[in-house]
Amino acid sequence: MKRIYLDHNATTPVHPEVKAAMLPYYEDLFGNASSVHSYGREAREAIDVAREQVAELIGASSPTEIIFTSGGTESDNHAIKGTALSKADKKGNHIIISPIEHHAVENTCEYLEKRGFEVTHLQVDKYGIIDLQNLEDAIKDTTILISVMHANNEVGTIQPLAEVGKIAKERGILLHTDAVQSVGKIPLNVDELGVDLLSLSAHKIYGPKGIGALYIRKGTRIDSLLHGGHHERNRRAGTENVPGIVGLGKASEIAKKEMEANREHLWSLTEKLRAGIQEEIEFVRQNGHPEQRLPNTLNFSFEFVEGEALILSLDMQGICVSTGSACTSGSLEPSHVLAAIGLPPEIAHGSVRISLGRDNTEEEINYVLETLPSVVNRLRAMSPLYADRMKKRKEGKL
Amino acid sequence: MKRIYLDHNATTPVHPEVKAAMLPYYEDLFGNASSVHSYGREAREAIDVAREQVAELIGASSPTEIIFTSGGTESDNHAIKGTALSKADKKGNHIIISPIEHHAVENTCEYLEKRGFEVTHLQVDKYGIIDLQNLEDAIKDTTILISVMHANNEVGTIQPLAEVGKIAKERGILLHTDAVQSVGKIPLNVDELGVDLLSLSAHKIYGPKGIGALYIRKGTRIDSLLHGGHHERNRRAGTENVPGIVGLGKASEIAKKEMEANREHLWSLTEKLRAGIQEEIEFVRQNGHPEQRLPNTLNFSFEFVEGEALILSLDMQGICVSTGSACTSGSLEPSHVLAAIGLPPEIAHGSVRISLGRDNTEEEINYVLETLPSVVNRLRAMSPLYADRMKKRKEGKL
Amino acid sequence: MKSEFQSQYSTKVMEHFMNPQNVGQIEDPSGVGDVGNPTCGDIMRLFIKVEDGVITDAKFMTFGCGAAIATSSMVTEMVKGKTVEEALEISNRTVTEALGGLPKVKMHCSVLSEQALKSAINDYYERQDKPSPVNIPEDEHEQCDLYDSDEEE
Amino acid sequence: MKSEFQSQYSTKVMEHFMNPQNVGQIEDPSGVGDVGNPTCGDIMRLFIKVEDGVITDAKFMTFGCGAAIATSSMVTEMVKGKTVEEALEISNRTVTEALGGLPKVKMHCSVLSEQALKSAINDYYERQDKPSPVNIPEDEHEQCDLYDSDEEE
Ligand SMILES: Cc1ncc(COP(=O)(O)O)c(C=O)c1O
Ligand SMILES: Cc1ncc(COP(=O)(O)O)c(C=O)c1O
Ligand code: FES
Ligand code: FES
Repeated sequence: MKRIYLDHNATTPVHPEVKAAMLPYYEDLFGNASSVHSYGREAREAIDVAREQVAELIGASSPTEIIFTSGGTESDNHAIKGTALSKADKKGNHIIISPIEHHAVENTCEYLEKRGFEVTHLQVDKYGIIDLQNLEDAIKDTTILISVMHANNEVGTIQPLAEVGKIAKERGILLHTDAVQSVGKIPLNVDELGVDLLSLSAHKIYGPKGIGALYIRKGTRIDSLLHGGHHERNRRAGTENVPGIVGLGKASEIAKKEMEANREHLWSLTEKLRAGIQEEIEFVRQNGHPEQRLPNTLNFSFEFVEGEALILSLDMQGICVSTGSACTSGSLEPSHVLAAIGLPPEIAHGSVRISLGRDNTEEEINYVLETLPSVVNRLRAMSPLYADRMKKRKEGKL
Repeated sequence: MKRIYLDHNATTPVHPEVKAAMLPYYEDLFGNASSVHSYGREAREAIDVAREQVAELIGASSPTEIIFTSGGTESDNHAIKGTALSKADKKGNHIIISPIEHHAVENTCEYLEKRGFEVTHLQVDKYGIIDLQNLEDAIKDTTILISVMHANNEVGTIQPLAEVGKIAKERGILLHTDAVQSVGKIPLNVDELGVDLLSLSAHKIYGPKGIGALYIRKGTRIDSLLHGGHHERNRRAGTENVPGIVGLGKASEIAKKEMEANREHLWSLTEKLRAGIQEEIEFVRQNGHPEQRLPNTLNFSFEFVEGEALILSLDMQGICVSTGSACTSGSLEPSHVLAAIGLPPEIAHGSVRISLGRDNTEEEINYVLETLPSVVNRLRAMSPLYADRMKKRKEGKL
Repeated sequence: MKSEFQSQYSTKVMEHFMNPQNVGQIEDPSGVGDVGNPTCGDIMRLFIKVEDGVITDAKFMTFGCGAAIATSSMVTEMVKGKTVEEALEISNRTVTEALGGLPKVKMHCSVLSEQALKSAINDYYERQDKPSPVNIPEDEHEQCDLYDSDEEE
Repeated sequence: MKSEFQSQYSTKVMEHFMNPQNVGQIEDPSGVGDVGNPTCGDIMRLFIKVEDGVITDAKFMTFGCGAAIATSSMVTEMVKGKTVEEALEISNRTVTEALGGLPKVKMHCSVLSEQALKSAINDYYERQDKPSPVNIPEDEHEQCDLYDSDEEE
């Protein structure tokens, strides 16, 4: 059976050109970039090129502002703990985050909370957008960091980050953004956004897993997370993952070049899908902002059915989607993002994220539109909640 | 020019079979292991297999004792900070390490020292071996962790770790070992060594860079270093680097299978090289233990010359070696390992590490023995220290 | 060893999930069990028909995950033809075994099926005004979030 | 931008390292400069021959890294044919420029070559009992370990 992959916010396949760029660094050019001899120099040069490619993609003014990490999670941990630990005892211990952050931000803050830091969660509206007044009100003298994600991984909503940047700058507070889902998908410039720290991850943009980057604005001093050798100008120890770094560089270059074309393609496919779903299926809600959203991301709640049952059923039909974020699918918690935008838990449990990628076609969307209604109907036919609802409808109670 | 790579302690090329095992996970089997759908299940299964392969190599009793990290540095940081932060305020704040630890251990401890922990550095003899009585004496009521590396990266000396394990167990103190250089090269069993935590890294054993593992003995509770999603049973967040993990698994399997053959091959080549160097070149000292050493590692001080000049000159002749550890080669500090074994700095500055690998041949060793003396002589001919020494000799003062 | 890291369903579970047996309602049931909580993402409603102390029919409706649907299907299959007393021997363990195992994080779904069955039998006794011998097992966990508490941090 | 992360030598540096000019001693020198510290891994000994106020020959012996050897070679080339006064214009910057640049972490090796030259000229003045116009530059860093202090933690 042909499979249709619609889970690109979880991860993406490595772009063939990215893979081709990486391969030489496993065998022929396998040197340790810290080595003085020729193998080392070859590796060092490859890293230099990649660093410029990443800097280009996000508009950093110098490649020295980019450090390579093992992924988005490490970048988030590094930015937040690095700031917290370097500022603690000096300026203060208060951190402000949005309530829809990825667990890499949220759980890091929770950990810090246990160790004496104070964390304020902002509010969001029904689309998942933070309120700037609420942010201003939350700021204290002891606030050392604001962390607001650029685009949400579950519902795709894009934050008014440039406005947050202005407030942070005015108040002299560091601003971190988890841009793992927006980098490479929508135009983004660290200066326009006014961020001091920005996390990104290669495997969301057709690069390899296990490699990411943290942008650290020149002059921003934060503690290291990994201590050891003098790698990355003493900011991140560990033998550089050369093939990974080369892959992230190449993926960044391609993302920049193809961004406009991909955006249009993805927007038109998702709009078609959204319209089709809302036409074909009853009791469905779209989650996230209808316009201020990532071009590839849709999120729906199908009432009276449970999400895992729905995605398993779709998987049997060759359609790969996910419930909320992939990281929580092993757990039974309803998504904290859907809770934050006000979805009642029983409806949140029936939510599905559909995230498209560059290779998806209109044909595939047509297949989804043909398949999805019958899959939902099959599950509703065994749902006691649906039965009750239909009974009420028949009794004229609704 | 053919290049002869003799810097395998810095990094190794990826084994062709390892690369072949990894490749499918970039494009066809690219799923996120947390995903519920079929792509996710394929990735999950691959990780399960790799975890067993790593567990096998180090004799762990269950694969659940293995977590995957981004490399040796992260494993070291995780083990040490994880223990320190989970035990602090409860049991104590005292850590004991050897003075020849890799920077990933040493600098992590230095960082903790700045944050209120107490760190004791043991002594070592001229071969780099710790003294067990010195260890016993260093233990206090507040000691929470002993960290002693299994084999040293610069000089190759192997520690009497099983004895350390006995002492640690008796005193109820956790024992961590950085086994990055010994895993896969010499037989090793976590139960025989009595370690609770063990760090390893794939790129030292013909696996890819950017992936490693931490062994955590069942029942050992330490804090996480990377917070976020529920990966690795909540012990290490971040989307799993599936190709990297598969590569580490395969490299572990091969290392186990080929260990005996490689050991013999490497021991005989290094013995030939050692004998040749000591015969051909005056004023040379071997560093590290002559027998209790890694089968692939030699370290020599060539008096009156500076190490970087020597390795650059060798590089021009196609011979790739390093000064001390690759991580400090960018810096100008003399090696802390050579200082700890009592080498005077001017002699430490003339030290070279030669670390062989499975593909090196006797022919290559012959070429090194032909080339090295003239390279050393050329540099000595311009060395004022050598000139002074020769003058004294001529004057009959020595 | 392997299964500890496995979060996957057995073939048997997938069979029952894709082709669940006994979906629906019994018009004139002898007992109905209704357990679970929509807030936690699971509700199981189990109907039994008892004739001469023998369960002659069983049906279910379930809002829940794949494991919830598969265990519902399996438990209804298992009870049919059994006496009420025999049916009381069915536990979440026997259901799970019959399905070829469940991932650790999904064990509570099998508890749900035991609860649903026992509460249907309980209802059967109550409707007859007989004292019920049934002990409905408590889900060991009070909150919906079961995964975290089981695992390491 | 690129060079900030580069720890590599230019072609010119490698040329002078592999084929250093003016290696050796001058038997009857007009001045000798001896700088550096073996503990830090570098010693530079520079000999000059001065005739009628003009440096007619220069030689060096160096224990040190690639950059130390290359700058020694370059500085001896640069001084030959210059008057002593002209030679005093030579600085670590001009030596580095003539070599096509040096990695940041190696800048201090070029300081060493300036120090060696100036201390040889100083010695030349002293041997003649003339007041020396020479200001020997201090290496800005007191310890051997220069890399760390320059960089971020
Ligand atoms: C918004 C967001 N932040 C952080 C991460 C974590 O990135 P990584 O998987 O590279 O650790 C992800 C994806 O998992 C994400 O979607
Ligand atoms: C003994 C030792 N520990 C730790 C490390 C760090 O491992 P990695 O390079 O994978 O971070 C190395 C190698 O660099 C090493 O030799
Ligand atoms: S019904 Fe709760 S997760 Fe299965
Ligand atoms: S001579 Fe000191 S590093 Fe160059």
